[in-house]
Amino acid sequence: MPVMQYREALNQAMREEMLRDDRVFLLGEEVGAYNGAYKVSRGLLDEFGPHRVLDTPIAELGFTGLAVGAAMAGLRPIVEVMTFNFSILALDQVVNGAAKMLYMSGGQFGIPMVLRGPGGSAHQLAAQHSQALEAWYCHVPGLKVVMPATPADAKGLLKSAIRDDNPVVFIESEVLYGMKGDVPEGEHMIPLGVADIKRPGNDVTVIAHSKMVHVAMEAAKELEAEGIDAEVIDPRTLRPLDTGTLVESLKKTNRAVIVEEGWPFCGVGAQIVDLLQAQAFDYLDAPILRVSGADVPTPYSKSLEHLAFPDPRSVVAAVRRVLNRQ
Amino acid sequence: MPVMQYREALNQAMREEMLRDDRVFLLGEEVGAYNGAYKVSRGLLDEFGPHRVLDTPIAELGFTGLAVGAAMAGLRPIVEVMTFNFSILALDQVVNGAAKMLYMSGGQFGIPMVLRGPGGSAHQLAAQHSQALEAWYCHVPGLKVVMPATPADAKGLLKSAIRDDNPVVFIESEVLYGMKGDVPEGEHMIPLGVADIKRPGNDVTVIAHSKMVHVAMEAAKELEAEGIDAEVIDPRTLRPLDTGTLVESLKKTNRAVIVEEGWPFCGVGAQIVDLLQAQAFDYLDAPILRVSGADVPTPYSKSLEHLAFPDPRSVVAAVRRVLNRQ
Amino acid sequence: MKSGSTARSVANVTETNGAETSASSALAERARRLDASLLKDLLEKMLLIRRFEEKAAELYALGKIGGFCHLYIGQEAVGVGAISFLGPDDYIFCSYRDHGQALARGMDPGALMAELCGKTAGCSKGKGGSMHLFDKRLGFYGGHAIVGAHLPLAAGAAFASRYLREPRVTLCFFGDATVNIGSFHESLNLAQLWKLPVIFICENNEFGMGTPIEKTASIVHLHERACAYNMAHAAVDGMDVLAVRDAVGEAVERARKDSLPTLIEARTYRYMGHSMSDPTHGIYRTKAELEEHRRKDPIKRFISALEGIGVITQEYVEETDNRIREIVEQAVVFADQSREPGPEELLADVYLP
Amino acid sequence: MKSGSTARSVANVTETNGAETSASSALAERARRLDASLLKDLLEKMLLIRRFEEKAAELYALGKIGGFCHLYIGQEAVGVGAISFLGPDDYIFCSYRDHGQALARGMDPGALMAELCGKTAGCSKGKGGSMHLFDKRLGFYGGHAIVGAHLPLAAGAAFASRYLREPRVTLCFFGDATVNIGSFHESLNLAQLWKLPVIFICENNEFGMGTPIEKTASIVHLHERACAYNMAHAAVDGMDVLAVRDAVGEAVERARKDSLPTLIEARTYRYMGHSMSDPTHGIYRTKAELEEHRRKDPIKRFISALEGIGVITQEYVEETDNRIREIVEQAVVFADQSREPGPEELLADVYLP
Ligand SMILES: Cc1ncc(C[n+]2csc(CCOP(=O)(O)OP(=O)(O)O)c2C)c(N)n1
Ligand SMILES: Cc1ncc(C[n+]2csc(CCOP(=O)(O)OP(=O)(O)O)c2C)c(N)n1
Ligand SMILES: [Mg+2]
Ligand SMILES: [Mg+2]
Repeated sequence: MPVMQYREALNQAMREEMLRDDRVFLLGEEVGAYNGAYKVSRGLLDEFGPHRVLDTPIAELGFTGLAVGAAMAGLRPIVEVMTFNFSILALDQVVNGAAKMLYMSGGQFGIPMVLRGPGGSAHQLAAQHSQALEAWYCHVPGLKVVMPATPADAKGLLKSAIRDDNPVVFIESEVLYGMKGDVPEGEHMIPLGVADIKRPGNDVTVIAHSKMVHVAMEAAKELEAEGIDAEVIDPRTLRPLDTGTLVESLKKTNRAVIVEEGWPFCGVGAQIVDLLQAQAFDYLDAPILRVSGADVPTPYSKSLEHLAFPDPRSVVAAVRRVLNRQ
Repeated sequence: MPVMQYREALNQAMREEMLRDDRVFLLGEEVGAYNGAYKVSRGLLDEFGPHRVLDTPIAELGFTGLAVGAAMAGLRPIVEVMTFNFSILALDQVVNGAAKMLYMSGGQFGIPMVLRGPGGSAHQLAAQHSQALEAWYCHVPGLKVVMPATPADAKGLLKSAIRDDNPVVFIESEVLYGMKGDVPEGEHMIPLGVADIKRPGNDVTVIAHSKMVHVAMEAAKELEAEGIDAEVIDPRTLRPLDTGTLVESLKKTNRAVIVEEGWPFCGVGAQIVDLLQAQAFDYLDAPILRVSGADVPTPYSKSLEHLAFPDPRSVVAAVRRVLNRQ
Repeated sequence: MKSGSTARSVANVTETNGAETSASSALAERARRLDASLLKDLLEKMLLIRRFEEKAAELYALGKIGGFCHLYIGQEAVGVGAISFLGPDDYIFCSYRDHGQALARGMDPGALMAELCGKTAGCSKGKGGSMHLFDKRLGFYGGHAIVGAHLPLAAGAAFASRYLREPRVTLCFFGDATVNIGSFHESLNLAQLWKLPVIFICENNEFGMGTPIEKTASIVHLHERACAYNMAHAAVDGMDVLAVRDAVGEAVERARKDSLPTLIEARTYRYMGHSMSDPTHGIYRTKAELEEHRRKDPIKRFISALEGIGVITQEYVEETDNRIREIVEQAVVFADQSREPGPEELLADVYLP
Repeated sequence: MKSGSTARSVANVTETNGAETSASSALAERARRLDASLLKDLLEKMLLIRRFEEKAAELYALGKIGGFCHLYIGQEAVGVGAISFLGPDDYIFCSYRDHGQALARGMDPGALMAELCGKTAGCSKGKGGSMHLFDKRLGFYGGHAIVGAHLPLAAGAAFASRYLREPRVTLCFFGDATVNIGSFHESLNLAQLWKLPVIFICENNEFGMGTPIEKTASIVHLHERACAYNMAHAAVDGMDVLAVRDAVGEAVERARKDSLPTLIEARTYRYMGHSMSDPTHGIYRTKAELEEHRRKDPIKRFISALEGIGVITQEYVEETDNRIREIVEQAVVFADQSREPGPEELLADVYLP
């Protein structure tokens, strides 16, 4: 199987889907001539031309709305936001437009659109450029929310997202763009809404998405050394969430830790806690613990930034607590 | 004690604070000559003049940002959004601006600003004008989030919000504007971050905010007839949340139901579930249940709209379930 | 601050279009050049809107229609004149004030009334309501209730036409107060930059809710905002259905031939309150002011022009009006008899399979 | 679509300002009318920015500075010329490309360097970093990293001055690509409507990241967007520190006397990549193009003008440059010696008590 970077896997997914269906097009800041701020769209302008790969003005609300309108009229846009920080400006079009159009038109207008780009923290980008906003998108009926953690998932999920007839918010990770992994060639499709058990285990269920999957995996390795066998599950799609797989794991391990990069209050982890305790209350041997980003705007200074996001140590500590092994 | 409408209580709070401190001013669409779309600002233009009560263009992002800048330069703006639906357009200024300014300036620029207006559903306003977005605001460190359910709370909390040196998101309820109640005169201040037990009880803790408090109270009345003694708690401030009061109640009743109008996924109730199970796990006799808005864009049709939001019946049903009395 | 200023943009309408009489004779002049059947069709459409809206106001008072309901009475000439120039494949986007354009486009009055009453036979299955009318087959693309939000959507539909090399044109209607919001700016810039076949029609009815436009826009002639985008623009008397038709006609040609956008400001007036929950007059305009505008009624004016040049008679008008009133009555009957959506509809249409 | 077009707005700079030599003699002409001490101060400020930025680039390469770091090299004349006209009570708002304006305003280079290195002695306690410089005492109001977001903030500070009847003026710096975003529109409309004493300075360095402005703006002369707001506007050679000073001076007078805003477009050029993570040239501009612009260097040009009229000598320049290099070295030492923020800082400054 070919080995490639996460960004290349995304690029391949877009390229294959653009070849397959000429209603698919890409627009966003710097996606064309500059090959993308993070080079995810490299080569697409050359291959598909300015008709299908469009450099936009800095006007997130406008070009996202334009994509929604284009979707109403039969196209299948991929909107790249340079980072999800800027998607806040486009939120009205995503939430009041894309997510609701089908419902408020009584089923007439589906919006087959993908809104994609990097989310979460990167290196010392500070308060306005380092935040994980997936909980906001997950809150909204009508949207799907996908966050791949590996190159193979990136490709398989993005292809499914592009073919999905609903608006999909596809949040990548800037820090993972350079990550390498095996990626199946051609029609590699991963259905939306299916979690992946990244490491089977029996003692505790650790649930993490996007780059936190790798933090959880490292923690699992450390825990293994202590004789603790953690099951690491990546939901991959946050909405719709594969609750079944999570509940099943909890029924086996009876203990869970949820890891996310975002802020704690009303975060994705809170929702997972709610679902787990509602659906597997009798199986719980301890309260479910969460490890999340600190409840602060992201600081610039490296020494503070390290403290602001989960790391393997904090996950290990939470697992020990949930197992009463402090 | 004078009896007045919720909207009058809000009006009185603004008027008193504007008299007390001439750095306080009000801006928003139709707040001046038209006395406010919901007449909350009635008379303020006449009393304080166009210098302090400003009708804005329809430009939520711009005038909210203008308020943030004015706050940086020493003023204490009250921004009225005609409804919180339109606050989505201003979100970047609230989240990336108001909420983070203090932190990213290393403590130099606090933003003493109130963003207020009606949130939640009203009557048949459909998908784009009927939604409860408090979970989004609650997610964000640097913001406070307040949602009063009665005229007295409206006045006391708004006065505190205006005096608070931090940005406060103050979400009113369109449906409650006409509600009447006793409101203490003059310096009636309710501190932010303090919950109110609206009805003491022993059998189950029902947590609800804004207009859902009244739904919960009606449910409690029905439950009383069945011999079930519900404690109804209104957090009033969602961020910072008075977790202590909630946990204490749960330790007494051992069962809880959380009611909110917003969408379920990553809602406020999810966060409360998380806190309660983490802090009072051993006291829980049953999973915590949530009653929330349906996971759909709000339908226009009255018959569907009724199904889309919690009512006393659905709360009663949840309480019965949590008490195993189906 | 400008809040003290009381000059109204109505002054400009008069300036631009001359006195009422000359406006009427201009209308007659234009009418002479057109087919009688077209002229009658325009009149019927305007009358249909007027009668439909009057009836909607009644049903609102009866509680059969709920939520926000924004009537189009007074502005009929804009929607009817503009849409009359479209072909069957063209697209239309509107704000929440969308009944008029829907009827002008040929939406079935029964389906519209059923929608207002929240019934399954409504054009949006009762889920959208007054502010969210949709009819895909007619190219009627909504019905959008966030001010300014449909301008990018319209640009997007126009983009799709260009992309697919289809000769469609997109009309986008919005109010005067919408020119101050960010998406107006972003949309016009994109439309000109990417040469999109879209026509932005600003219906300047002088107010955004209770606020006169000069209190919120730093420029008086709204169409001149096109200067910032190097875009073609025009102002037109929005009480003259044929003037609107001509102005939009030119823009449609430009869009169809050169794939270029246009900004048109149609100067019109709303006779009712902003929505059914608002007073028709009071703080923001006097009754006298309202009455004065009512005298410039686009329908009355059109009727007298057509009578003047002998295209129609008074009898014809009465007959037609009666026929239209009957159509509206039938629409109410249809709505009344249509089914309420059942609970299974609540969760339907959130996602496509 | 315009994506094929290759005409660059640089053409306009040349057009507007004539050939290089005449630009230089205009600069000398302006210089003759000013105090030697002021001229020397302007030169020092520009040199300080240049040397500071060169050093910042080094520290970035060493990993002492992290995150996004946008240098100002090439644009010094804009910040220095504009800010030189301000009084001590005036306000300044910037984008993320804010080092130059901070130094021009008199921020301590040590505090700035410490901020870039994430230390507690930084102007924002190490919490803001390069994109979020703040210094309240200097009226330096940040350092904002969302494109366009600080335009409303600047309007707001100007609003506060007006409200409090303080004679302050607010300068707001932003890039050429910022004229396409909604908040540009909303801010300019509000500023003109409410007569706010704010000056919007568009630093047209021809590119937003790797995209030439004519690919994203539907109009070529960006300052002309003021037409949509009835706002005063001007274009100025942003490589001529005194031309900038004069243009901003006029606008400051207008703001102070009449409480009116102005939009100024300063035509300039960025020599480095968009940020330290981007290449200086490549896809979007050739090396030759870059070199050509470097020859119009605002500092070199100013030096030769001042030498030409006898205000300074070559020796003076060397001495000054050495002194400034030493200041920058000291700033590095200061930053190096400053403390890393401790864990107690993580949760501090989220809320005021
Ligand atoms: C973004 C946003 N802000 C506020 C509102 C509330 N609102 C609805 S209509 C309206 C006035 C719009 O006036 P105009 O654009 O002139 O259109 P008209 O109603 O006159 O047709 C306002 C403020 C809204 N729907 N969306
Ligand atoms: C709303 C938003 N969108 C995108 C970005 C990413 N971004 C940062 S700077 C920039 C280009 C800005 O160009 P310009 O306004 O010309 O300023 P310059 O960098 O040339 O000074 C972009 C796209 C951002 N920070 N904010
Ligand atoms: Mg209007
Ligand atoms: Mg630039």
